[in-house]
Amino acid sequence: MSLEEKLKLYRINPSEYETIKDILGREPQGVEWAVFSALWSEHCSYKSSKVHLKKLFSQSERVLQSFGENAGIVDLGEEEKVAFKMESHNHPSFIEPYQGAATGVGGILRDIFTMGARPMALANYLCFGEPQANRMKELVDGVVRGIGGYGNCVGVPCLTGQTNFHKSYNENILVNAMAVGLFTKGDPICLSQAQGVGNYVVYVGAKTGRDGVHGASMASESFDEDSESKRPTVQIGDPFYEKLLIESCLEVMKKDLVVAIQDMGAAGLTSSSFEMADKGNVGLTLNLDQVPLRDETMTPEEILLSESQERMLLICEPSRFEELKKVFEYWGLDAACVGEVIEDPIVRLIWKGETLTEMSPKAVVDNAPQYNRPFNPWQRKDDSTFTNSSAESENIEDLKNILSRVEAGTKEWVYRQYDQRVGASTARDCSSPVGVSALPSGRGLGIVLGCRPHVMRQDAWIGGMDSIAYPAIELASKGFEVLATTDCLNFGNPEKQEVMSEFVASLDGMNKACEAFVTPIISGNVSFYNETLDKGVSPTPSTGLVGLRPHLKNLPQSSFVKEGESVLLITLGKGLSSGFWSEIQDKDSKINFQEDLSELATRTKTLTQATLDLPLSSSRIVSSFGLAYTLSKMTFENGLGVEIQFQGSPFVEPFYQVVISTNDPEKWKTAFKSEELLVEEIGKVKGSHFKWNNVSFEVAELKEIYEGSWQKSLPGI
Amino acid sequence: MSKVGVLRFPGTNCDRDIWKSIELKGKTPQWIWYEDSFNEDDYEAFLVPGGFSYGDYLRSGALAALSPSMESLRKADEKGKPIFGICNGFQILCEAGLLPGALMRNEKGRFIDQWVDLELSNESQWSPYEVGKVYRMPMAHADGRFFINEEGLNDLKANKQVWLTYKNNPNGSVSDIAGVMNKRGNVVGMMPHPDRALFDWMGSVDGLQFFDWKGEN
Amino acid sequence: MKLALKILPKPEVLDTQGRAVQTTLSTHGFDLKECHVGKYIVLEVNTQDPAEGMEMAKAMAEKGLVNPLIEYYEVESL
Amino acid sequence: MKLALKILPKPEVLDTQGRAVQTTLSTHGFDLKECHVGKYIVLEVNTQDPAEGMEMAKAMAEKGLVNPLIEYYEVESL
Ligand SMILES: Nc1ncnc2c1ncn2[C@@H]1O[C@H](COP(=O)(O)OP(=O)(O)O)[C@@H](O)[C@H]1O
Ligand SMILES: [Mg+2]
Repeated sequence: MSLEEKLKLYRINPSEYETIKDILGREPQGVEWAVFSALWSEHCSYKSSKVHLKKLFSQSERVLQSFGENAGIVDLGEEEKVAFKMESHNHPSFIEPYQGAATGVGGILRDIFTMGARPMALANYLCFGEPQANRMKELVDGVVRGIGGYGNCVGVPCLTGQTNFHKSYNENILVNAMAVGLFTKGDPICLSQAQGVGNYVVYVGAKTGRDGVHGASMASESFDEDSESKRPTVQIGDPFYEKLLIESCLEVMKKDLVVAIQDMGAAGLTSSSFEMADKGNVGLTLNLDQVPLRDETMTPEEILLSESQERMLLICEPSRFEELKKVFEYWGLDAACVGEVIEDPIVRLIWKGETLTEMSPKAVVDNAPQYNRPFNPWQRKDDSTFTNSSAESENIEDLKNILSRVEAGTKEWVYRQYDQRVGASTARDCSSPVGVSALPSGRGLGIVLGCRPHVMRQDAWIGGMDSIAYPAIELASKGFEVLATTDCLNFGNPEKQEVMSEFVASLDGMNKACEAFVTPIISGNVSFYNETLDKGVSPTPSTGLVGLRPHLKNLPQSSFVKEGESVLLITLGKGLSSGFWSEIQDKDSKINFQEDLSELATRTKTLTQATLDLPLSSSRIVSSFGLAYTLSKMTFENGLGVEIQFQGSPFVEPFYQVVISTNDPEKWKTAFKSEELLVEEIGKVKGSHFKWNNVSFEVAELKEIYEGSWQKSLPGI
Repeated sequence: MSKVGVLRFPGTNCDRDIWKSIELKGKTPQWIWYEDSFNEDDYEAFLVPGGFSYGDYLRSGALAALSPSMESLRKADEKGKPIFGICNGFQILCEAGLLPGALMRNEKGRFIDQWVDLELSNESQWSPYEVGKVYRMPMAHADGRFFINEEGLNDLKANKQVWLTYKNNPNGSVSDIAGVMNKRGNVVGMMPHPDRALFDWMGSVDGLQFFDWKGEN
Repeated sequence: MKLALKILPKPEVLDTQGRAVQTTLSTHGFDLKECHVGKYIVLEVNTQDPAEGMEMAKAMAEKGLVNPLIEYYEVESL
Repeated sequence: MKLALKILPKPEVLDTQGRAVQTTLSTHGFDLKECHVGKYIVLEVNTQDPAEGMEMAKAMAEKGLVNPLIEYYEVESL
């Protein structure tokens, strides 16, 4: 193979090749190519994003573990902690939707229980193309079945999600999965630093096959016409095996039998072994011939790069090995000793007694390339003349057209296929804007996902800010104090200046909002190269926010519950977007957000406290498609109508307002000085009609449209 | 006080939920691992929890039904001990022949998580006992379509072995059957989850009534 | 030697998978009079004797690979 | 005429069902060198011509009954 071909196969560019030669003092040989290819891939090295990620707000009093480990950890007090993280599986899901999405769920769960936390909740953020686009029905069906197939089987409930549709995802769907795990009293936190010279390196879980060889470097490239021929063997997830792995790993951790542990994710054994050695400042020997194989003809290189699922690498003291092995045997899994911790800080790869190479993990990991790719300073698109009164008049009759669209209609088809209650701790399922799990202490843990791609398309900075502020306010509207955030930054090709500019701008928007709302980003994932044939996806920095509520009493509903109650509109900020409906109609995009974020955050805190203290039946943030759409959704569940008097556009989208219903509006109105919160009474829960000023619709009719939108757009699935 | 045996198989995932349900009723649960035979007299009653034993591979419940613990459970049945299978536990009891019929893929071919109303059709040895009363709780399964051939169905009805029926059949089960019992009424099984309807914050407390049995100490 | 079990839903059982496949195929212009979806299980046993292999396959089917309430089967030697 | 598709996971792809079935059978004294679980789909098509029937079955397999990324198949005429 010529050098050029080699560089192409291993996706190493010429300047990186020069660095490799400097590190080694010679040409790379044999498996060294594979090691560099894997560890220096965008996916493993974050080479295009690291300089920017370093700036993220990532600490608070509650944060026990931030970036750098498999997942971040937050202290909830009362001897409870949660670990959580979000990850993308976009390319594999586009190739094979069922397995791609399923293994995405499997991977994120391993990140959580590797730390010693028992997985307690899942969430998923999905972006599909237009329903009529090529393969789209198959993709929607496969992805949702895959997520359900895996999550249901391992027994972790799905508590929330978001499903978007837009043409920019026609050739590149996004599948992001988030997992949350719980530590209760006495559960140890386990890390991935290899330690203790002479300790065993132990391989547990499924046998290694050729699955996904070269997968990590593939995820670091755009799709092109010959992607087809580059396809690695599809990784198959086995949730049954994962369940056994969860139980056995948690047991050995609790019995204190492991010194360090790391799942084998992208770039499999290579990245887990090098990272464990690097973090622990020690070396490892790895006898590749002792790795349990599914196919005995595999080469050392394939073993190093395999992305077979449901495997873990751990470090164990020799004297505890038999006990550890017994635990795995009880659960029907094998544990094989494949190496040893050594003092020399090198990873020695051995094949049938022969040393293939010795490499310093520090040299490989710390010298991974870092690019400060060119970007432009962001020009905000704010139009200060754009206010609710200047907004183009909208026709309330359009409400029916909006409700009939797949973007606005019910997503029940999706979440009905997910077990939302296994674990017997679900207080609010996917039908609620905030998923809520009951903690053993009796408190509530709230989970909500953020990022509205249509706002991102309007302005990347505001969109990034909104990815944090919007879910934070959703949590507040249910009485949750926001704790921390995870993210999954899905963008196109970072080598394009406009993509990088959007990346930097949205990260800055997110970061500012995180600081203001005090919700540090404690874990996350970057997925670049979401583009096909030169066309990139909408910039999509999805987020997952977690909040805490002191108790589950009077947790507000999200629909009207009682005839005669008052409907109040609470304004937290004055910003405004022309909105999703305007975009769908191809109208000019208008946006205006000139808020002081710290004031917005203060008002949000006031709201959180009010939802706990004041009489409250239901609450909802004014969402995409605006106030009238939001209010109409509150009528469906119980078939209770509403009469609204409101002078303003029905479908523009405020940054931010919240609607509540209460039996005691006076308490709300008198509780705040207007600079704290602006509270207006806009109507009453009444009858069986949705009445907007003088225009009236039957709730039953609107509901039918809302519930029929999925089948209308995606018939037959 | 005597113990309630909770059977666990590789892939069982509602085991801890059942444990909590039993404790909530002031009883003492104890694990029974699939590889272990046991003495049926050590336990007062048995629960087979839901989940995905063996990943639902081959047929839901089929591989678990072959476990050594199930041989002991058969002996417990011969002695008339109360045995209750929920969801995958119901599937396992059917596959093992401790309950009549089979549970097949839902009519629409998909997993369904939703709330259901169940009517108690006949009294078994397992509570509740009030025939005609309706209970609300969640269900979550892909293979919950109860099937039995015509002759078998006639027998079930004649012997009053239909335990629970759906008010709105969600999955195509014959005669809306959500739960059945054996002839003696000591073995019962149901697809929906009483273990997920125990507290107000769960949305219903009706499930609490499903963890008692006749002749309890 | 290798054998296979062909397992199909009994005629009196509603074969929902078969029905779904038939419907999908018909939207693609394939007209089927009938369609059934079952299982195909390949077993490689430790014998070369066809009769013994057949016995083993049957024993496994009866041990639980097949549920006679809803399925019937046939053994094929490969 | 009737035909059948025998669909199996590709050899290089992990067969999760086969693995679980094999393990369980082995604890019951059935020692298998290999075990794979696939699908068996019976199709009754509107033709009596074997060659045409075969073509139709293949077309259906390729239209979506078989996922070529993870499965392979064979047509059998019944
Ligand atoms: N992929 C998904 N997984 C789980 N739940 C989802 C998913 N997509 C949407 N949902 C749920 O569907 C409900 C409706 O979603 P959406 O239309 O975005 O409105 P909302 O403003 O209420 O979040 C939400 O409660 C959301 O959690
Ligand atoms: Mg939402």
